[in-house]
Amino acid sequence: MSLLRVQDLWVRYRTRRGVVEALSGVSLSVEEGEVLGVVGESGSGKSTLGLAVIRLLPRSAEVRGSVLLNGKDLTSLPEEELRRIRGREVSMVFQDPYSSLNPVMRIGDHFVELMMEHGAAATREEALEAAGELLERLGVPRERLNDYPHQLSGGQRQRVAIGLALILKPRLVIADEITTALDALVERQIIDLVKEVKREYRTSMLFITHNMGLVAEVADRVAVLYAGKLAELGEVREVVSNPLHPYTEALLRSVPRIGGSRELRPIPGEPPDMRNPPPGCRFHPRCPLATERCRREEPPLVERGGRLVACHLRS
Amino acid sequence: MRLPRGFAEWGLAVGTALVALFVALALAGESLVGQLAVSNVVVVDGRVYEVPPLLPPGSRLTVGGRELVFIMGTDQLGRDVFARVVSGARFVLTVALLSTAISAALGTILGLLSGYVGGFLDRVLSLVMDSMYAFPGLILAIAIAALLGVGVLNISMAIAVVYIPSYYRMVRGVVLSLKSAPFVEAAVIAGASPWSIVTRHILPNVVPQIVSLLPVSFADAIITEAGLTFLGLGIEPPTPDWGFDLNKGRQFFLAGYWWIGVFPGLMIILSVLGFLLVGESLNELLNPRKVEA
Amino acid sequence: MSRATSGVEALRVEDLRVYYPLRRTLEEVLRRQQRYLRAVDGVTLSIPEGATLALVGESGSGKTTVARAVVGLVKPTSGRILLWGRDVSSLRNRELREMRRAVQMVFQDPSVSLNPRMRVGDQVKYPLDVNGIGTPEERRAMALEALRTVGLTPPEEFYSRYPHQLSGGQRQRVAIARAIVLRPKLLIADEPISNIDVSARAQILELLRSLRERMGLSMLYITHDLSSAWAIADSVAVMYLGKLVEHGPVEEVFSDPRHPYTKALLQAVPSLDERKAGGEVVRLKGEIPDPLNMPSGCRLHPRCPFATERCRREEPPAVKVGENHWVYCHLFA
Amino acid sequence: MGLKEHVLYRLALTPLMLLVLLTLVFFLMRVLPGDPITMLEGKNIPEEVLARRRAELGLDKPLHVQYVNYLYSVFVKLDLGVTALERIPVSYLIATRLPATVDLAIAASLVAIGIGVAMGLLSARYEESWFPQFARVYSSVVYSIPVFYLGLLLQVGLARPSGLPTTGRLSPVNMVALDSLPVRTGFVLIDSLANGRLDIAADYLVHMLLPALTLGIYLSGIFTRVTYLSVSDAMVQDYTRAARARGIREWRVVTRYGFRNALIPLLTMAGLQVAALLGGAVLTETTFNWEGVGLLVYEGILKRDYAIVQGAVTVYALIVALVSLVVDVAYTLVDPRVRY
Repeated sequence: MSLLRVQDLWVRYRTRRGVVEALSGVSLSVEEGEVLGVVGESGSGKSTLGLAVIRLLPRSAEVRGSVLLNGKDLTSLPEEELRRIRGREVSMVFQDPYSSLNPVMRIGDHFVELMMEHGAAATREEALEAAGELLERLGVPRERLNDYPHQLSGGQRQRVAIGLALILKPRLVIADEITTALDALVERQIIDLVKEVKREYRTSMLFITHNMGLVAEVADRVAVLYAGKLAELGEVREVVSNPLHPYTEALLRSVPRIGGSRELRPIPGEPPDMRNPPPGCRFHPRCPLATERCRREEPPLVERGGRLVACHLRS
Repeated sequence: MRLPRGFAEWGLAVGTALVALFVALALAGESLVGQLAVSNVVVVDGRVYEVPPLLPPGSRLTVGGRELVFIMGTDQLGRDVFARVVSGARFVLTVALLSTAISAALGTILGLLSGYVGGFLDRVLSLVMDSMYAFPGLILAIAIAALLGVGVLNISMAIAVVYIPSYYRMVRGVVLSLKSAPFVEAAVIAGASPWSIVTRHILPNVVPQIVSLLPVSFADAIITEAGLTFLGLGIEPPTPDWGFDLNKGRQFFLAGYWWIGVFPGLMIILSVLGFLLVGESLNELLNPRKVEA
Repeated sequence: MSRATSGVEALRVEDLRVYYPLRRTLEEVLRRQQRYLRAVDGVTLSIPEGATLALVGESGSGKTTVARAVVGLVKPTSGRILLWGRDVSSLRNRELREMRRAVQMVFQDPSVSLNPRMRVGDQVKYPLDVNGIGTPEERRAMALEALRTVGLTPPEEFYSRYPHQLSGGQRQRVAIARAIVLRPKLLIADEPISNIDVSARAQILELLRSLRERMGLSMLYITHDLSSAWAIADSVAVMYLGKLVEHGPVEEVFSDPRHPYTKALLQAVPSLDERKAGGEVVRLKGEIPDPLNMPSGCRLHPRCPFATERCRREEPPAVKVGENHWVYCHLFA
Repeated sequence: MGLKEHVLYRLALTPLMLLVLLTLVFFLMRVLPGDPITMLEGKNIPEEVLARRRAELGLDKPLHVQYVNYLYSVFVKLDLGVTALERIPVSYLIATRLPATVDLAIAASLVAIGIGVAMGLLSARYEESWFPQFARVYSSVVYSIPVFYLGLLLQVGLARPSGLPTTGRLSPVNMVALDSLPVRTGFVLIDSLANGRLDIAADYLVHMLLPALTLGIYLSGIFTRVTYLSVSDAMVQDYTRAARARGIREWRVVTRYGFRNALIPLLTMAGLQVAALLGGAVLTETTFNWEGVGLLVYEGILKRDYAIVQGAVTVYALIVALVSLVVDVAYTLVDPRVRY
């Protein structure tokens, strides 16, 4: 049984300017000890997916489908039971380390609160001891426990956020663009850290990013989202070296590779307006290979050589 | 038509209705109720009748074959409370309009100057404005109103002085943040003159903020006006005015003649509420606070 | 891909320093002391006419301050800025205005670099208005032309829209149209793709590149994204804490980086390819220090795995390591 | 700058602010028509009497001399002058009246903060219930009620049925008794308790109930509104979402993440409400005949007694400066990021 199983997940937001279809029937799974990369541009629904799994979507969101964690459906769990699962069985690291820690609480108190709330520590001292130990392994000096978030650098804050997500040893960690707000060298440090965590803790992860290169470095499998739908899903190495979906291919080619060709091959056009997504294949207005059929019919998600792809040209 | 949803839409609906009512009263109220607002004398077919004072609400009086109804009763001088309440809208709304216009205009000009020119001028103006802002405005208004004496313009000026700093601070703040905004810097790089930058880039972005402050400061002006006239300042009897009538009614309150004061007070509340609701709802509808998607 | 250049320098920055005075404490006031934030501390670089220089560095490196000094938004504390051989500080009135007009800038975030209450077309037309170029009809026609040039077609349709009705990529195109409408000769692009969506990034880069060809622009391209520098620049200069650490032709610097900082930066880029075996791995310790507590000697020394006693004491000199390739590091001296 | 330097800086700014306000009031009162003598004794007093009285008060000198003299006496001699008619030192008058206003202001603040914080917290906690809407309607309606009207309504609705006193600070008996107490600070509560007169203290509290409620409810509108807005602002921040993702209990999220961070804007607002509080106090004191500085300044203005008005303005300015200093220091307690 998969650790996480997302089945036919639909999410819509009601906004003043209309209904936005953020996710339209996405299904995927994360196995024990596996890192699943989720790649897409803004508006693809990748962050919505992360928030839907841990059920933190804004109230304006309508959710259909199921999210099974270890067989329990999180979408229908009572609030109090869900609360006990959050942090202990599934945790999340957010994009901006500058705003994801409570500015008026010391680092140590974040850990104490979390551990006492979940009964993982009996005393303050016990919690601080465990937190100090973990932080040192994550490259943050123990003394930082006494500091407030603003006294830490961005990289240290993100390490703390990762520490908070790991300390209760959850089965699944959702990482939502965790390096986007960081500078290049700090980003590298965090990537290295994530790889190390993956090796040492064997934690399963939903690794959300817009950067294919990042996924190639840390993930085992990758799910490519386009306009709220799954375009392609498979082993990272295979997807990167031999993309099946034209969108995946275009995305890979649009980023210049240092040392490679200096020619730029942008994806033409604009991402779709999700209040009114295009009919048929959602990528067809930007796809160089689109046919009449792509304009009319939605392509089904089919298996091709151990991979899933939603494209008429591949079925 | 659908029913309004949420606080903002309901607020806008109720507020607009109230504002419309009071604007209508201010424009036409006096002509609707005639002389009874300022005197207790009714003339029917050339004959003069005096209305007795302190009639309770709902009293009926037959004079010269005509039946008069005093739905809000009569005051200590026999004047129709309803008529006074209805025609009282004009004075207070005029004062609120005038004072808001004066404070908005002066505050904006000073704020623009201070924010854009900066330097010593900014320091001095800021010190003066901040001192006034922190100081109890009502006391300043009382002092000015007491010194200037009665009259629409005088009381308006007294109130305006209190609210100039609010506009000044807001405008100055916006100008300071706009001054370093990339689109203003782009204009500088393109070679734009300060005048062009102020008129084409800064003012158009300041105006909406001023406009959003207007209804609420209008509501504040009504309250302040009522406070001043309640203290007997700025108004000359027998001009109908809610604050003034409330003060007169106050002496009869505990004696049981509650209607003289209660109705003008209600009018103050409803008119303030109207403008307040319009202002707050509009702000919320036009600048929805971000909801993370 | 080095393109032919006329030998004239479009831009030359000589020993540029930009210091910001810090708010003084009471003690400092009494002692008549003044501390400075040294945002740019002695930077020299040049762009041959028609060439593109990528200025790369992390946040806090001072790269944006260099750009702002070049366009005149900040006053240099010392040093010279020469445009086509002429010192900007020696120019007056008309000459200065004309020189400024020839240098335009594209900002980082198109959602704040456009006036939210001005129609897109009017924003593009605005530089023409303030410079009194042509008749109103001609200006409108030129603005429409600029919109067409940046790929916003049909331009008439985009002319009357407001920025919030456009996507991030489209807004950046508007900002580019506004920058080119005066037909500048030098374009400063300050992180033009870092605040827009992935799929629009390559579009904007491609647009900048085609404009450069079509209009014969010289360009200062500022970025923290090395792969975009690779795609667009002829040469690259790397900054750290207000100083240059290395500069040279893009191919050479990226294939054979010399400075430890440049190496670390290049190795930090997430890669689609499996990490190649061999080659030394350079990882820097810690993070950029607070610029108010600038390290002595070489500014990288507290983080550099190769730092020696000398690095702590002495500022590294410029060392020539190849044709037009310089590195500021004691390891090569 | 350190905290100490900031405090010094603020203190240095206070005289400047005072100067601005005094200058404003001074010229307003002199430039505009009317003066205390004609106000007090009518317009028909003989010319030479008028001249003599004016000379006594220094009003015969040129305006700029009066101005300089006035500033000299305030800033250098620390003397607020005497009243025009009875020639009572203004500082004495204010000293006897100030405790009443301070008591009223503190009590009203407690009422306002209590109502505001409770409403704001409940709204944030039960965001999906009817309560937030109720709190918003409450705050708008309360904001719209003129404080004197509220006072009258409470007098009729609450005091008449329950027999609570509607005017004054003490029953006449206790007024006399208070004067004969050995320990005097001017603060009735302190004095009566220090002298073991619990009955006087109780009498005072009973008298204060209505004015404090009036002023407190009036201010609770804006407190409710700002608490609600700042708490719900903090509730949509990343750190709040992150806390929920960690499974922190909702009440804890509301208090330690929402409210704790809302304290920062709340403090700013509270500091600015001092002006509204003192202004509202004038009307409240008038309504309830509560003999504080508000009533004093109101009478001073009507009598055009320059000295009283200027003296009161000085005291108000000092209070405002003191409060903003306290607010600044409180920032460092509430927000660890603030370092002056």
